Amino acid sequence: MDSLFVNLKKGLLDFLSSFLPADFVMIASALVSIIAIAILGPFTMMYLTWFERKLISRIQNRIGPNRVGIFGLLQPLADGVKMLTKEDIVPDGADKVVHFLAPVVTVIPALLVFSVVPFGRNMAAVDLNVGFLFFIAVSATTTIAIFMGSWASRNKFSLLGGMRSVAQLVSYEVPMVLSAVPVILATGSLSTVSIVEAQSGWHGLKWFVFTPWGLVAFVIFYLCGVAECNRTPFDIPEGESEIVAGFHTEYSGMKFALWYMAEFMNVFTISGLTATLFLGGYQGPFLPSWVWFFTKTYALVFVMMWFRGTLPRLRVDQLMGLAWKFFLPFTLINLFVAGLWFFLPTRGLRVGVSLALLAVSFGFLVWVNKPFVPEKRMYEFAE
Amino acid sequence: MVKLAYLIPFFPLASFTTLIFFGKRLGPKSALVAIGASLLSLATAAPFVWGALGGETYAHSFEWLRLAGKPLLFGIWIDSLSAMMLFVVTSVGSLIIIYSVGYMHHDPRFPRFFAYLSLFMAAMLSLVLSPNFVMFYMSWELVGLCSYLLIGFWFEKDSAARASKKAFITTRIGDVALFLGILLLFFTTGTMELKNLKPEFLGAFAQHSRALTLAGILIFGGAVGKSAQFPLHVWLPDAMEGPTPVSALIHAATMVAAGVYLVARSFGLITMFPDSLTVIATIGSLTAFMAAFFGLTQTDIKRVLAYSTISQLGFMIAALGLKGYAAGTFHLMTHAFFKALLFLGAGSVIHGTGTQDIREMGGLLKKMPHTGLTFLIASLAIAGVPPLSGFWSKDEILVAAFESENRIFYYVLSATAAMTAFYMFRLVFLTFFGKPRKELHVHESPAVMTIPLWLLAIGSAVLGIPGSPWMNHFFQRFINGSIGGEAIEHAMNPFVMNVSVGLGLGGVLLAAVVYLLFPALATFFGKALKPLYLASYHKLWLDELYQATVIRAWYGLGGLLARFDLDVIDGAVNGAGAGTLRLSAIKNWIDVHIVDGLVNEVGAVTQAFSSLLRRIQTGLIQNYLFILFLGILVILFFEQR
Amino acid sequence: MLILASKLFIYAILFLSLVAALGVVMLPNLFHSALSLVATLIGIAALYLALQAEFIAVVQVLLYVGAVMTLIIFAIMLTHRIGDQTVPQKNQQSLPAFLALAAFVGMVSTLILQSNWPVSETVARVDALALGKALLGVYIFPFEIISVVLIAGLVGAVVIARKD
Amino acid sequence: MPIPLEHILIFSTLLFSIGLYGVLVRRNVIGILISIELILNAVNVNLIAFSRVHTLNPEMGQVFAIFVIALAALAATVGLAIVLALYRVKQTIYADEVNLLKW
Repeated sequence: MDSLFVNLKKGLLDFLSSFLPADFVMIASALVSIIAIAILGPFTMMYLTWFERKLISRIQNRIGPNRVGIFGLLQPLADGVKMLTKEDIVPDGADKVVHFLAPVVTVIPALLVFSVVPFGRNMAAVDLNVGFLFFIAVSATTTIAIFMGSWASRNKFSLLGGMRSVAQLVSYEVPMVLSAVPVILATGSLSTVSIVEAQSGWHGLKWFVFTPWGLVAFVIFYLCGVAECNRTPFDIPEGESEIVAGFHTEYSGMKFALWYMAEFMNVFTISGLTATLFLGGYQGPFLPSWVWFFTKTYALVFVMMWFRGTLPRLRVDQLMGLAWKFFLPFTLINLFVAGLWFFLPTRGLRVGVSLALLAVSFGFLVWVNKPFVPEKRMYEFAE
Repeated sequence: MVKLAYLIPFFPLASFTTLIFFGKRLGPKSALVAIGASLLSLATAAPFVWGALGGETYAHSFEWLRLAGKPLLFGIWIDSLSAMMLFVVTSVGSLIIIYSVGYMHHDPRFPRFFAYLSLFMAAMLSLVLSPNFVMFYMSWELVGLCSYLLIGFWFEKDSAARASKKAFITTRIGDVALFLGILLLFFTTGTMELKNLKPEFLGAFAQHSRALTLAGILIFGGAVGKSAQFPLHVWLPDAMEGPTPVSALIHAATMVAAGVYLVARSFGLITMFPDSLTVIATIGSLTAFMAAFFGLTQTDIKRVLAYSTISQLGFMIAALGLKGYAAGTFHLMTHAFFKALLFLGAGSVIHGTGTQDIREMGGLLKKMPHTGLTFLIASLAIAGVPPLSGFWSKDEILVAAFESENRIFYYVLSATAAMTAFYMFRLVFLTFFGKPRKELHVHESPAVMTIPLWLLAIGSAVLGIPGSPWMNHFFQRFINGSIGGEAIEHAMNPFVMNVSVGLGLGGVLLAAVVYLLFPALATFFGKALKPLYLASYHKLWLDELYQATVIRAWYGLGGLLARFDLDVIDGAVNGAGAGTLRLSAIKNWIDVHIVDGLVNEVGAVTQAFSSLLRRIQTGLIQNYLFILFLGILVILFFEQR
Repeated sequence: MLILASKLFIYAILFLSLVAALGVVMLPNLFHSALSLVATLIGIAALYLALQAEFIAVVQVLLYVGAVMTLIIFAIMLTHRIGDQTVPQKNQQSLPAFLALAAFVGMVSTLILQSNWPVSETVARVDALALGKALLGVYIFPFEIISVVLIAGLVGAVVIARKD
Repeated sequence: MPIPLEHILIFSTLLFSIGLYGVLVRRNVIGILISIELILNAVNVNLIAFSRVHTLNPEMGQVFAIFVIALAALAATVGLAIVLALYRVKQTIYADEVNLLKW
């Protein structure tokens, strides 16, 4: 059961190798993985939209989609048909080629990062020895796509949204990478599979999140991930009440669907990566590995949607302040703490020193970042 | 467990970085950070000191850099000697930092002061912990820097700024010697490790005995600078321009003792090649005697103490030079406590009275009971009155001197001990007894200052006991665990002990007679022994001598060079100029009438051409770049064939 | 068969990178040429992958595409007149520059082809761990200098760009 | 390595030349900056390709490629700051409209 999908693929390849030359079997092996991801990606997106709508409805005391299929399960299909048949509008002043390319380009990195996510034991499409960096690097290219879309639309709101989005992505990338460095320090490898394997102790429960630095890094990494996906409460690039719809204001029909798809795939992969780095990936007792992976990932996705249903949007300066003035120093301190953790000899000492240092620096950072609130508001012209 | 020792200097360092960046924001709270850091260091150091008392040695090191195939190591090494220093630095340091809260209360750069103190603690602790000369030398320079910063802490005062420069430059001379010594040692034996300074290791290099003797003396040169030994002692009295806690911490208890520590560390090297021993013993006793002599007549309370410090450091150095390893290190520890106490007491007096001149004080004991009592305890300790700590350690040194080949050291040091008692009690009687000589608004210092005083007083009273026969010379056996060479074994010597008690009490009594009972005697003695009095008061004119010789020589050299510049070169230039002027007057006529006509024609032609050529100078960077590239292309073309 | 295919694939990457690079310098619209540069950089990253330098490839994407290009595009978007087709985008020395560069390429190419390169057939694979060890070991000194230069550049950029 | 070293070197030469062409010909200063990135990349390609020359140790090329990348990022930052300052002084970002060094 654990290696169900692995065996399926192996069986298929055995069957093919009975009548195909070896070269073709290699190509076929790659193709199988590619096709699996290409199906998984859009499928995930479709049902995440459904999931989100259902969940938000529950939070808001509504029922949500329930007309198409049982529990509205066919709603994504209906939406897809609607998207496909919608009129494709390109603004008159737009740069036509770039306007067309942008949504296409944005989907590519979103799909590419699936290749290094270990979905289960032996279920990473490619075990790159720089897997984690690959993930970060490829998802960093999303900024270019957003730039293309926002610039090509020739629309103020698009451009504003694009600017905001890029500023946000660039800012949050720094603490995101830095918060993951302790994990790499612990593993000694950048490969996602090795990171998961390093958490295999205690019957699959020795997750990095159970250490002080791991917990801090997990929270920061996850919040930065939420910001990287432009999701509430960090969704100022597409804040409906401020700049219409941000960088995809001028998109409709299938192109809009592509933007949407990229966003939801990012939500999935970021959650998957968080689970891989901190929650032991596919490690876990009793259940098959891939079940564990999807459980953890969907739990994290659920939390993201929960955020959306609960939290109000941040202001731009708050957003930047959070990244640069709080997350960045805290990740640096956390990195130091992680170094100490491996340096100190006894377990009690490790826990004590790490917790003390983290608590002190947390308090200190909170104190430093205390917003300026005048004790008494003075109105100059009021009598 | 061993790696935990890295945290000892880390805490003050963290405090330093915090305070240097957030000191303004923390304001008065910054003292808490510094105190917390030093107390944490103390707590971290405690298990190591305890372990060292049990005879353990801790060592750990890692490679910092590899230059030309030689690894430069960082690390820690704690044996009994460094454990003792750890104890002294962390405990005395913490008390002094606490004390500074009261002393520096009104200073506008309050956080900055604690930042520097923390940096100093970090540097001093890493100096004590360092296992090799690389780290040792780095920390050594760092403590020097802190000393510079703290002496010049009130840099608005001209004298403080000058004193800080003087201290820095004077100690630099010793540092250069130390650096050369380290290099000489390294190139001779190929080691930087302090633990290799042992006969077992150095024995293999016996054929280089001359180089190693020189290395020993050069390394001792570092101690001469840092521990203010003759002839580089002149900076320490001036260093009293710094805040008093600084004087207590750096210029009495810890940093100046680093020189003694250095000599004790290289004890193996020195005793192995004993020519240097004579140098060390001579300089030590000379310094001890001379500084005590200067101390007799000073009127500034802190300067008396400064000379006393120099004198006591001379004692330690002399002890080490006479192979009294345990004696010197023991005195180092006891001295740290009572001298810090004396300085803090003096600080309290200055804080309470607002003056430093002992001629203006008097009768302070009633108004400042805590300060006065603790000061008295410390003075008794330094004067060598049993059973306070100073007695035991000084007695050890005198025994070492007594048993050495040359009795003269014993006589000199004994005389110094008597003088020490005399000038210390001169200070005590003038300050705390008698009648007030001037109307001063005296008040006792706050508890944050007096509590450290009392703690230090307890330390100065009892810390001699471990080295006494009552505890069967526990300290000596303990410290000899870290010894690098062979030291003399000395038994109790009742003769020396009785003489030293007699000399100490005699000095006290004499001071009492002169300054308490018959104050007129003081002026009488001053007149009767006028040459001696002046010699002491003017410190043998050593400062003037340096001014007249070394500094004047440099100035003179500079003046000579300037003169050469002005007279010879400028004269030549001026003469040439004058000659040229005359010549040009003649040529002028030729020029105007004959040449100019020609030149104007040439000019016209040149202008015509250059108005064409200047078009190359477009000011457009891309054109320049293109022409540059064409040049490269041409070079490539010719290179290719 | 597979080796041939991979070779062809690499040559295709090289060719496309060159085309994109030409786009960088030829396209009149600056935004387009920046995008074209992105394409070139990704092509070069793919070349690094083929040369077994995964780490550099990933860093190339992360730093160039993620950071440098973002910065440049940000700056482009802050300038106006970029879409204006009436402003000429080339200066007058385009033809001489082209000729000189053609000569340069010819000369250097013959040099390259004539030289004898002492190469091995297998490429040593350098993983991130070895690279990190080298960076913080043998090359620690240049590494520190680069750090200092980076800080100096950072401060310099702030100072130059600040409105005063 | 699947393809000969010479081809990669020729590729990098071409890349370098194209970049240099951009630097020499582009009017827009930002365009020049972009072209400089091309030149730096050509250098990097060479560094990586030379990793397989026998006598060198394999990390060397990659380490220096990392250095070049870091410096390229720096160059972009400082270059853009200079462009900003230039625009503030001269109100233009065209290189041939700036000739303050002219005779």
